[in-house]
Amino acid sequence: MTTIPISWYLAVAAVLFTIGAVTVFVKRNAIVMLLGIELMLNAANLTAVTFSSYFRELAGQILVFFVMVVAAAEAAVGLAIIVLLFRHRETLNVDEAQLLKL
Amino acid sequence: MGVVVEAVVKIVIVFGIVLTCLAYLALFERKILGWIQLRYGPNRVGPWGLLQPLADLLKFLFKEDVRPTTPNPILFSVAPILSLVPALMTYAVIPFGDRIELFGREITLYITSVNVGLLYLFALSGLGVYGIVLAGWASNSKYSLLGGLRSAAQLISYELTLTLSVVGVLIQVGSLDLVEIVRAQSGAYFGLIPKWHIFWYQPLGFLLFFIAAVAETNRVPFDLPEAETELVAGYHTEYSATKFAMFYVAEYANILAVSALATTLFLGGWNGPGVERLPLLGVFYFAAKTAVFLFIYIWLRATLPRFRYDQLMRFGWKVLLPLAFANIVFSAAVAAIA
Amino acid sequence: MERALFVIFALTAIVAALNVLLRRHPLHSALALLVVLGALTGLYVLLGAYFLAMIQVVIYAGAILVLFLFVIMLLNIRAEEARLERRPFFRWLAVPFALLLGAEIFYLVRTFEENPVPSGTSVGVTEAIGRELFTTYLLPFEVTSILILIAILGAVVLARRG
Amino acid sequence: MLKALVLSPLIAAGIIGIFGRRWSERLIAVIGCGSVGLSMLLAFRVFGELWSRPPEQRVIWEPFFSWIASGPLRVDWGFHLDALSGVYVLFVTFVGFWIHVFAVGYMRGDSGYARFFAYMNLFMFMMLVLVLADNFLVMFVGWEGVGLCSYLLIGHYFDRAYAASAAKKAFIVNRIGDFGFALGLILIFATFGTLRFSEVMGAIVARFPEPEALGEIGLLTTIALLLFVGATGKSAQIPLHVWLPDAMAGPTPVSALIHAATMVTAGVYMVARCSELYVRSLTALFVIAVIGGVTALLAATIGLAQWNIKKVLAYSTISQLGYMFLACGAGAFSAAIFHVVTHAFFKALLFLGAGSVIVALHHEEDMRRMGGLKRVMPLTYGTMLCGWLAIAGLPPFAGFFSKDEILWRTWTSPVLPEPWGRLLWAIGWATTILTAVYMTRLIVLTFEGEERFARHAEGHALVPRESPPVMAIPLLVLAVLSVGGGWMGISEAYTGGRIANGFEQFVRPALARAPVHLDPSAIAVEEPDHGMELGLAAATALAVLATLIWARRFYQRDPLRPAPRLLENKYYVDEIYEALFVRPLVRGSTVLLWKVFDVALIDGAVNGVASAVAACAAVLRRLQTGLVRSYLVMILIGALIVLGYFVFIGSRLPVR
Repeated sequence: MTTIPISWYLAVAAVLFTIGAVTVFVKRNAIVMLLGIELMLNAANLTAVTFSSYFRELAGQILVFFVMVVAAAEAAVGLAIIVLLFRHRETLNVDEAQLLKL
Repeated sequence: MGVVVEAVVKIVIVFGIVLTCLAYLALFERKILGWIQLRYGPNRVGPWGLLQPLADLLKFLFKEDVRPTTPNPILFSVAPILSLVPALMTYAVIPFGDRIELFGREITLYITSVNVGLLYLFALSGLGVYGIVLAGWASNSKYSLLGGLRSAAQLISYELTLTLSVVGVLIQVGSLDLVEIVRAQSGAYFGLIPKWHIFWYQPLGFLLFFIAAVAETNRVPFDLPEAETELVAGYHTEYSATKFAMFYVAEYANILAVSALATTLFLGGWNGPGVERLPLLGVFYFAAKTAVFLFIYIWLRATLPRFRYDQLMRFGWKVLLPLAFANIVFSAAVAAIA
Repeated sequence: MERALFVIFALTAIVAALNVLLRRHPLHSALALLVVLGALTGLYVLLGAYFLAMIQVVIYAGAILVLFLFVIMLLNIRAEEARLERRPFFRWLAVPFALLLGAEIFYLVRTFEENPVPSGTSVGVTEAIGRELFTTYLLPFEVTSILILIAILGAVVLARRG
Repeated sequence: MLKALVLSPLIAAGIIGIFGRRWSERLIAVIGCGSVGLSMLLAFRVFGELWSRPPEQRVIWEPFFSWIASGPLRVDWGFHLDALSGVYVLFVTFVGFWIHVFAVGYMRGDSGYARFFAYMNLFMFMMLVLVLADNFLVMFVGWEGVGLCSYLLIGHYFDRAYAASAAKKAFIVNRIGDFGFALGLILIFATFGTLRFSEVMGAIVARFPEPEALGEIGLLTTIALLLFVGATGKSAQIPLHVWLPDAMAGPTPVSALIHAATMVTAGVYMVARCSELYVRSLTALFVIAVIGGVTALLAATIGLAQWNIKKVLAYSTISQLGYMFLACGAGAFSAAIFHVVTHAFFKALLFLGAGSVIVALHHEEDMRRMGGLKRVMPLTYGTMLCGWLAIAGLPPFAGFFSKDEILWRTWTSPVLPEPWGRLLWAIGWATTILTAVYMTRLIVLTFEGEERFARHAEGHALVPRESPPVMAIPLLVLAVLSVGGGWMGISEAYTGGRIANGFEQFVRPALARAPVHLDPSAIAVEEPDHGMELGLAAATALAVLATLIWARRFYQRDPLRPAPRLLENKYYVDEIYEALFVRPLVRGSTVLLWKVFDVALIDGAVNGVASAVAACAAVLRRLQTGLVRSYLVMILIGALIVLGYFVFIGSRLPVR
């Protein structure tokens, strides 16, 4: 059985994070932007778990646990806002939700 | 290599038995419904209708597969699979019996024993939603969509109770491993009352688990997602032939799995008199206890009317969930005192 | 064997992640994210974090993503228009991004190549995590529970006002 | 057992406070009285246990839980029962129980019935904490707690302005005293590093063998005087006595329980508890004795001129408390405690009797509209007579023995400088006579002469009638004790030294004795002059008897005889305080704090910051495009900066 270098995991995480970031930046649909954020969080989780296993230290996994909880909270509130936005503006395009600007 | 062979053999055996059981569970249900309603039930194919499942199978396989016009034909096909697979994966961790000696080697009567077994089951039950939701969405039909949405809301709501009702058992046993949980229930107090969790501190947990399980499997009186009076047949309105059969099998697989789980968690699993000497007897006990649950399922279906949707939600969030929390507090108190 | 599994999971994750980005229908993006989550679960198992792997499925797949699907279906959102972006600004931004990613991976591979993850470790035992959570990290844990409560209230209030 | 004793009223208070609003009065009464009754039974039991032990072992200590552990400060909750607290617990629960029973009848039909009993039970809890505390801080909790309950109960009729302001007054005046008490606490901790009574007193005994002389303001004197400031506040001594008469705005059982029998004696208790401290500061003792004596006299004179029946009793309470402090100042702590006990009996009786009258007259408290009640309320009248004779100090009623003890100890005090002992004795003696006069006035105005209340006021008939048994039985019980309660502490002079003073014998181990070694020749004090004591007592008794007879005639002739304006207006103390403290404070707050400090400084700063922010925002708002993704870019730039810092400047990843 061969083992897997830590850098592989980290590279995967980096790629996932980048894709998530690009999703957030490029997409205009609020829901998909939230999905991109989830992707970024997951990439960060992967690095945390990797280092946790690597250093045989639980703190990383605990961090992931908290990240998941925060993500759940974020999704709940974010989606509620999105539903509200949709009801008022009939669109999810974030570029059109700019009533608060000057 | 022997380990792999053993595992493969066990998987094949288990799934063979389970699938057969599922087929006959359908017959069992129709028969009992018939008897309860003073009818005969299926009795034409084979003696007492025993070959009826086979006939049904053939019918499902050879019927025309009607497809609605949908923008997502792939999702439409994937949905039943997504529904069936998690249901069948459940059986990987359910302990049907203890270990036995066979061909000079020790063989465990379960496919695997994982130290996060219970979490695995909850993960699977969480995945089961997808099949239904996607089926509802991909059908491109109002009834299906509403059925799917209802189902998603219902499953999420009752999954909480389902999970929390088990925490009491976890506190008592101190392990997520299903085999450990069963082992903890062996023996009896005063040589009379078995150490099953339903008798020892968890009767409320058991009740909550069972109610939530009925809701999780979309059965009467919680079968809102497929309420025929409102939604034709809910999320599988547009399905026919093999794909419909998959949903059909998935439903029965879930019922069987949940019954087996209830047996494992609360009724002592394979435990019973004489199991220490003859471990194979445990499988029989396990099957018998599970059958009781199956009967109750069908009995409920024949007896109870359906909830209204708001009643369903109120019941889940305002009655079951607080009770589940109370049960956890109670269990923790018991654990702290004992 | 392990490497093969890793490659499968990693490729699945990346391809699915690309799907999240490139699909035009939010529902497809969400489903692609589901696949990413599944693949990540596999990676977690490979890393020995069984508890997190299961929690990942229960929380992310079983709750968060279902919520997304729910909203997408509830609002009955259609696919967005084909054009991705009008502003050249973002296209220009892509270059440093790509460079950054490349540099990062290069740096990682050079620094950690000889440092394999110890195989077969299981630091992620449920019991150990539970103990840590309720001793060392008790305060953050409780604070998180308050956070969740606030989120629930916020969601309820927001959803009700409409 | 002590825990159960203390916690029983607290639990009842919690239950009644939470659920009581929906319950029937009967249930609330049963729980409220039952919990106090349980405390009383437990108090009898622990007291019996204490009694059965040899005198030097009469201490029961029960640790409860660890409260504060912060650096050198370690405070635990523990309950300490010795002879002193034993006596207190006994009479507090006993009198408290009977007042609770009385309140069942008195409060009938009151809209705040549950609230009232919850607070009363809370008060019992706080009082027991105060008395049973084994350290200063827990005592302080009880000390503040009774103050709080007092506030809540005085303000029971919070919809009436005078009750609300009376409650506030009580609270604020008490705070002034408590401030001194808290300072004393801090000084004790700074000096001795502990707050446990036993340790502090032990340290005092070990480190300060010699008392600080008169006029010397040393460490002990400072502590003692600071603590005494707290005592003046709680026990309503001059100059902090002003709250007690106003506190009569509360229901009468409250007045009986808090402002006569228990809470106000907390100051005496504290001084007695710290007797080791006080006997080592002759200055403090002198101050206490003078303040006690002056308070006793002045309050008695004011009592002569009041028309409100409860206010007369309130000033009488202040006056009697003055006696107790006089005794403390004379170094006769056991005499002070003895008077606390007898006073609790007869003052509770008088208040409850007054309450009975007030109920009968539909909450009329002005004695000018009473009179002639002895015909309709014979039982109340009879019991009130017992209280009257007891407080006036006629033998063999309870007040005689305790008051006489105090006077005699003052006369022979080894700690007061010459001729202050005699002088204070004279003040006390004069107060005794005045007490007899104003109490006679009260009895005559209330019960005798013709009826001055309107039988058909405002359209409805007013027919006063005797109170129901639930109110009458407490009166009877307390009347019996007012008659016979003094016999437990009969001075040995009456038996020619053959039978020792039982009460003093019991309490003495818990108290410090006046520092006899001060003056080696003062051994003579141990050789008491029985003849002299008996002579003085007889003279006092005869004088009191003569006064009673004269005063009765005097007031029967003209009950509504006006009193000097100066007395009726309580020496204008309230007005002086108003002019000296309240008005300058209000003006200072208005001019300096509000107009200068608040409006100009704080508001100015806040508004300035706000306008500065607005100015900055006017520039910065150009960044607010309203586009979510432009914000994202900013986040990204920020993240890159942070990352860059760690990559190029900050520490690198540790690699194993």
